[in-house]
Amino acid sequence: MEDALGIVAPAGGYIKVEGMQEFRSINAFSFLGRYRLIDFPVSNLSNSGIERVQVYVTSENPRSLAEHVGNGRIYNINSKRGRLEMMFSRESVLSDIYNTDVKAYLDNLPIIERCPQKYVIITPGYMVFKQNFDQLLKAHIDSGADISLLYHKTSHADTCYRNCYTLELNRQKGFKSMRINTGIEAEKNIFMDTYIMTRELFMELIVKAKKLSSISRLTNIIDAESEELDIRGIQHKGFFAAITDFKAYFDANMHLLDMNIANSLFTDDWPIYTHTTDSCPVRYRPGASVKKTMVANGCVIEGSVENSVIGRGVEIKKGSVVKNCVIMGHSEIGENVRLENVVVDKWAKVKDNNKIVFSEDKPGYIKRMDII
Amino acid sequence: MEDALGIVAPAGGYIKVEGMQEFRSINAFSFLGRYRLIDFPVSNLSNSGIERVQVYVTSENPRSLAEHVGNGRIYNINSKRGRLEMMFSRESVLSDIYNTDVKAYLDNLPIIERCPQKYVIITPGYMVFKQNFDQLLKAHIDSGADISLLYHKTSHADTCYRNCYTLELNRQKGFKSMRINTGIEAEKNIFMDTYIMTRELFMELIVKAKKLSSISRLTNIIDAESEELDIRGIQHKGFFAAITDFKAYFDANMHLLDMNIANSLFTDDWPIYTHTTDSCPVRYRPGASVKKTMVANGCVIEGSVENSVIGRGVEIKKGSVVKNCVIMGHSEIGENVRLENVVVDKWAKVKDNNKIVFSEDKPGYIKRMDII
Amino acid sequence: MAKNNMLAMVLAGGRGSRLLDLTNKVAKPAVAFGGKYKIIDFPLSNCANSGIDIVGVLTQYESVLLNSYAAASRIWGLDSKDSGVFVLPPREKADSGLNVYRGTADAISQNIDFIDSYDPEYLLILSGDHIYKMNYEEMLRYHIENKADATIGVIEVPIKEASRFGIMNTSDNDRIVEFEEKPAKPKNNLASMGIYIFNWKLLRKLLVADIKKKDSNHDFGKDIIPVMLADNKMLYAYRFKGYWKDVGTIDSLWEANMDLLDEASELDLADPRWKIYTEDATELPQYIGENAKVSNAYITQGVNVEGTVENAVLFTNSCVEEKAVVKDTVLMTGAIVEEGAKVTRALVADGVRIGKGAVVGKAGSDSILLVAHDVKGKGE
Amino acid sequence: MAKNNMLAMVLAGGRGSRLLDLTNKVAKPAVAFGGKYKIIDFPLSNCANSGIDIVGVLTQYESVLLNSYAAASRIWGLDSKDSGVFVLPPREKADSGLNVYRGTADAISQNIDFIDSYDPEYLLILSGDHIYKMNYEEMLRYHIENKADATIGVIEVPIKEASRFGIMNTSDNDRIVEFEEKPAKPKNNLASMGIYIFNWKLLRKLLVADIKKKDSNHDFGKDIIPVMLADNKMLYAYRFKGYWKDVGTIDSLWEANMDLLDEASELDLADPRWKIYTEDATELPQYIGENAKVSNAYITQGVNVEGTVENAVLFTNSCVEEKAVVKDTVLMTGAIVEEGAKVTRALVADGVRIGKGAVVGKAGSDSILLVAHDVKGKGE
Repeated sequence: MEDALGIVAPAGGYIKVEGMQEFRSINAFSFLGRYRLIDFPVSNLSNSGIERVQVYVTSENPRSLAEHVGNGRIYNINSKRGRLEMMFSRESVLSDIYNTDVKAYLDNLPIIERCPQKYVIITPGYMVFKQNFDQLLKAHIDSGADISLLYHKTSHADTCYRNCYTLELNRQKGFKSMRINTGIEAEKNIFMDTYIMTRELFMELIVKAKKLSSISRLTNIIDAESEELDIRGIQHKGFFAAITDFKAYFDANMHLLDMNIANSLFTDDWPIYTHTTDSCPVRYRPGASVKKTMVANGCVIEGSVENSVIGRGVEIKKGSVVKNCVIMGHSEIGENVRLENVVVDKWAKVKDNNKIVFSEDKPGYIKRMDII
Repeated sequence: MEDALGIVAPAGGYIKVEGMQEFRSINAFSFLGRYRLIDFPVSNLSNSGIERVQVYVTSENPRSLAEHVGNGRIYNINSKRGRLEMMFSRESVLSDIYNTDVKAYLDNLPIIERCPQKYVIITPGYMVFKQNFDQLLKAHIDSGADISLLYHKTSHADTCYRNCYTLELNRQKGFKSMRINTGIEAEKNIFMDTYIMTRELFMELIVKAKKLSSISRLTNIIDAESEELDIRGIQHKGFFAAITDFKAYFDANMHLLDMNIANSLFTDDWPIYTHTTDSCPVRYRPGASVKKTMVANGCVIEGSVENSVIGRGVEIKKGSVVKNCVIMGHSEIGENVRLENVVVDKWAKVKDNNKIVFSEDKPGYIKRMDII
Repeated sequence: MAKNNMLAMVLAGGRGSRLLDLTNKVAKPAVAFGGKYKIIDFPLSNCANSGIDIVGVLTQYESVLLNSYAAASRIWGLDSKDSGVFVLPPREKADSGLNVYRGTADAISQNIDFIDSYDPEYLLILSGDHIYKMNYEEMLRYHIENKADATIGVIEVPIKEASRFGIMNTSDNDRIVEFEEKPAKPKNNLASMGIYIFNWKLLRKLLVADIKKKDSNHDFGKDIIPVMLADNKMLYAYRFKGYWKDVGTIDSLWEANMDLLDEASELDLADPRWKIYTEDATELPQYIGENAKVSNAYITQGVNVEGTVENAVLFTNSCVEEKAVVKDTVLMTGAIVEEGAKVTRALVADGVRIGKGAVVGKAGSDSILLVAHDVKGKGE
Repeated sequence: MAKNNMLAMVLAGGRGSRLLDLTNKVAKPAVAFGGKYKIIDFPLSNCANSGIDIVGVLTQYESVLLNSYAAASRIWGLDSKDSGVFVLPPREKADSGLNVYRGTADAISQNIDFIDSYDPEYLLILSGDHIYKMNYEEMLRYHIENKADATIGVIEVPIKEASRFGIMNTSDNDRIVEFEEKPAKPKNNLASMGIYIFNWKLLRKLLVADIKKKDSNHDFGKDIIPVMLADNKMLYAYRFKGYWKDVGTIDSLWEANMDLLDEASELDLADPRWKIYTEDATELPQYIGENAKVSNAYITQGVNVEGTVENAVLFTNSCVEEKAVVKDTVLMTGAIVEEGAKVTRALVADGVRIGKGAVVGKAGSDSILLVAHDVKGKGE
């Protein structure tokens, strides 16, 4: 592996997942029953042989994230030769627009400066995809570019990838421009918020960005410097989800209930690591009926479940029907409940005989620890 | 071991260690060359068989503390049956007086509530002593008291233990009152900020404290409730230092250069655990002269050192004289330097031929990463 | 060790030959159980939960998988500073060649140096192949309160079955007066669980004496305990209440798995206060497919069900394809039941493939069918 | 394994009998070195720093301390998910009894099942008793670039000493054409370091064939390499530059320790980019007392010096009392030199006490004195 520092970027202030985000930062979101979003970028880095990783924390309460990632042992990061660090920054109290990624990096500049690695690989904590960064870095070095940007070509930019940036490239994959996705055109290159460059150039750019404006982000300075630098796009293939709003979160879970899609993201040679909670297997009681559903360990199921994602330690009692739902860990669904197109956050409790039905287009949300 | 939750309390806003505290919270202070202050309370708890520990974090940048304590493995805390958690709280931006221990506990009340333990043992992160909490808890239970407070009897309250509370007790060791040490009398019981009570009562008290006043601390509510409750003192014997100001920090290091005192604090049956950095042994070059000094691994010494504490990876070059100093990790003392009664913080660099001499009463301080 | 001064030694050398093909490549303690566990997870998790820091695991037979597994102390949180699970196979010494362990006591005797290096006050001896949840710290408290020289874990068995066990005959207060191995006419119903707490200093003396005895079996039950009783030492029986099972045969292993479907069973693996820890599989959550029928089952992570599952326990990465039917059966790790196959009253071993349309086992059979080799599908 | 697809096996079965009393209770790889290290820390730290996740340690002789030590994977950071140090002593199998390893190749052959369970592309074979710092990932890169079947680590030795080593005769580009064990008339100066990278699939075939050969020594140097050369396989020599020492004797062990006082030595244990990891002692920092004189010394944590130390290496918890003089000497772990005693040109073994006023060793002696037993003080 070439010598690179892995940086898991903080989510920008413009990304808002209504509801869920009140309780934790996006990268700590539970995903597909047993994962958290952070597991994807860190597993990608570790599998690529990158073992010095900085995770930038923006949430006011990083307790659960800190406990989840620990010192990186769960990601097979060697704690002696490698290092996984949580990077904190003083949040601006004036306004959220000042809390940019550039500010977070600047707050920790002396540490970035002290790292011995030649390159940085910056990848977000709020996107789900599989990527071998070792290959990507080699491609970057071979190309001779100053900066390489990873993008995903889509024909759904009109309905998906809100709040993402789109990338305009020339025929040589050279950078032309970067704009927030307008949703007008369907065919677009979605920027995956993933950058490769030298650590030297990275430090230079964040200092420049700050000078440009107090609220400029890394994307802004890339755009501003595009004339001076050789910036190129590299295309990503395979599953890609950007959790930039609530609907995107819901959809990403639902899409992966197609096992053909799931099996392309989770392959034997590319483990996606996560924290174990030592839950016991799932108990299906007589009378249970389950179809097209992923169930994490520790659940007790007596009702009917269809086309859903069930987190760890969830209880679904008899007579209940759960359809097109994401039920997060340790929630309890009482008897004869009907849930459709709902995301139930952790430790919530839905009482007997309750009926909560939303449409697929606008799924509902039940708050963490709520009792309804 | 009886069933208890260990709480390492945050330092009160009234405790100020000039200089050093700008760079980290008190409990992350380097101590005696290779320890951090947090090592003492957590080792005490772990050795007592208490393996569910909450460390309250008040600093804005808990990165180094988080990395140091990790998940408690270094303290021999079993990560499956036990748990060491960093507890964060939203700091009040209005004024530091609102950032009380009570506020920190209230911010995390749902988690404290969910803990299954019957008792809490609250002990500070800014005092150095050895204590078997298992014995203490048994004594507490046997006594039938509602709350037990640990205190240290001293005849130096006039010169030491500034900012500490003193405890007035009746003949039965019953609580009479608690006041900030005035420094007028020499003979006093110094409260060691260590409490034992049921978790139930603890939660009750912090809720009451908040009602009493927005700025009241746990000590205030104890004082206010002393008529209603059976509160007793338990005397601690052995080495005790309270790092409540800069001089106290300096003195505590110096006192432990007497090996009789050090050997009473560090005993084979009561390991004080800390994080290893895998430094190599110390290299004493020809010409070095060292006396009455503790030296952590990784140093290279060519000069003269006397009555000092030398942290990890420090370099002291030839011709230099270091006397009555605390040199923290990775600092570099150039050639022909003279240092007396100085605390040199981490990664600092004292250039050749410099002379920095302070008096024993008012030791000097050289900032972290400073070059002078 | 600062915590309770007790070191545990787990006897995990058993081959378990009555488990037939299941123990061809792994020792009995490494046999899988309950979807995601291995049998040795039980004593090791019990140790971790009981505040024991140092555990020696005495292995012998075909131990490469067991050795690697048990040495991964992190699984049970026993990887913190001053903790550890140490695998102790027989070894060559300065004064002796490479010898197998001659008996339970000999296994400890050959590791006196290991135990001494921790200088424990108490030694806990456990068996590596029983399924149960037990707090050894409470047993130690009982041992200390009785000022006992040794304490032996016992379980009450029906008196008519007592002649299958080692029986402790006790006086008042459960002090042990006699030990009888499989007595023809049992006088008591307290069966030894093979769990002992000894004061190490005393046991050490007895072991050193026992090594030299030519006629000794070097066994705790047959040699050490009788010597202690003859010597009028204070031995107490510690009564254990709860689920305890020695899964020595295919039938009993199948039964123990099926017990997990019994709501009344005392073995509660879901209890958050006493978890059983095991190696975490890096796998997706279990997936129950579009046409699947799952009822009364115990299924773990990484499993894929497209067919029908009824009254069954499915281990990690096992798979039931479309139109296949799995009933009254245990599918061990990675076992695959292909399209349209039918498995009844069977225990399907690790990685075994039941081919398309094959029919295996039958309802109402006397004993459980062990399927240890691939079964060809129809027309294969 | 995702990282470089190479698994390492460390041969750590050596008794090291030329180290005399030092290896009475521990195998050579567990012998202490350089104040705080054990010899085996070097290959294991090299593995960790080279991005190798899975390391098998083949032990045999008196391995309880070595087994427990090496199994504590956390020391080298090899305790993360999917990583581990696995101790592999000889074991009893379904089809064979308990046998010692008959040679270096046999030790690997007996653990083919272990290696197969990780399915590596490359196998790295190391010796557990050499002191050196080496990046095996660079060696692997060299192996891959050469499209080699095997790559052997070599070090240039003075040609007149070459007859003490296994010598690789090479053609251009360092391709190996011949291997000579201790040749009387060496043709080359490239000595084998006992470090091999093999393509596992090929090696596996060769080992399976070798097991059956009756006249084989089951040794890499004597059997496997010659077979590969005869078969015209692509074998390359990988030249290592830097410090490398086989500490086979008391004199060479003492020397290697003293090398740490040599500013010109290439063995830099302080380099933060390639640390050697070892068990952390829960001890105070070293304390140099009021009347101590310490000059030209290498001293670690937990040491207490009240007397005079000159040109010496002091291991963890060793102690030099008042008026004692320690010169040109290595004090191993916990060695104590009492008041007024004098130790010169010696290597004092673990825990040995030199009594008050005793005089041990002398300046200018031909060889280094090993002090393996307590020395009585004057008048004791």
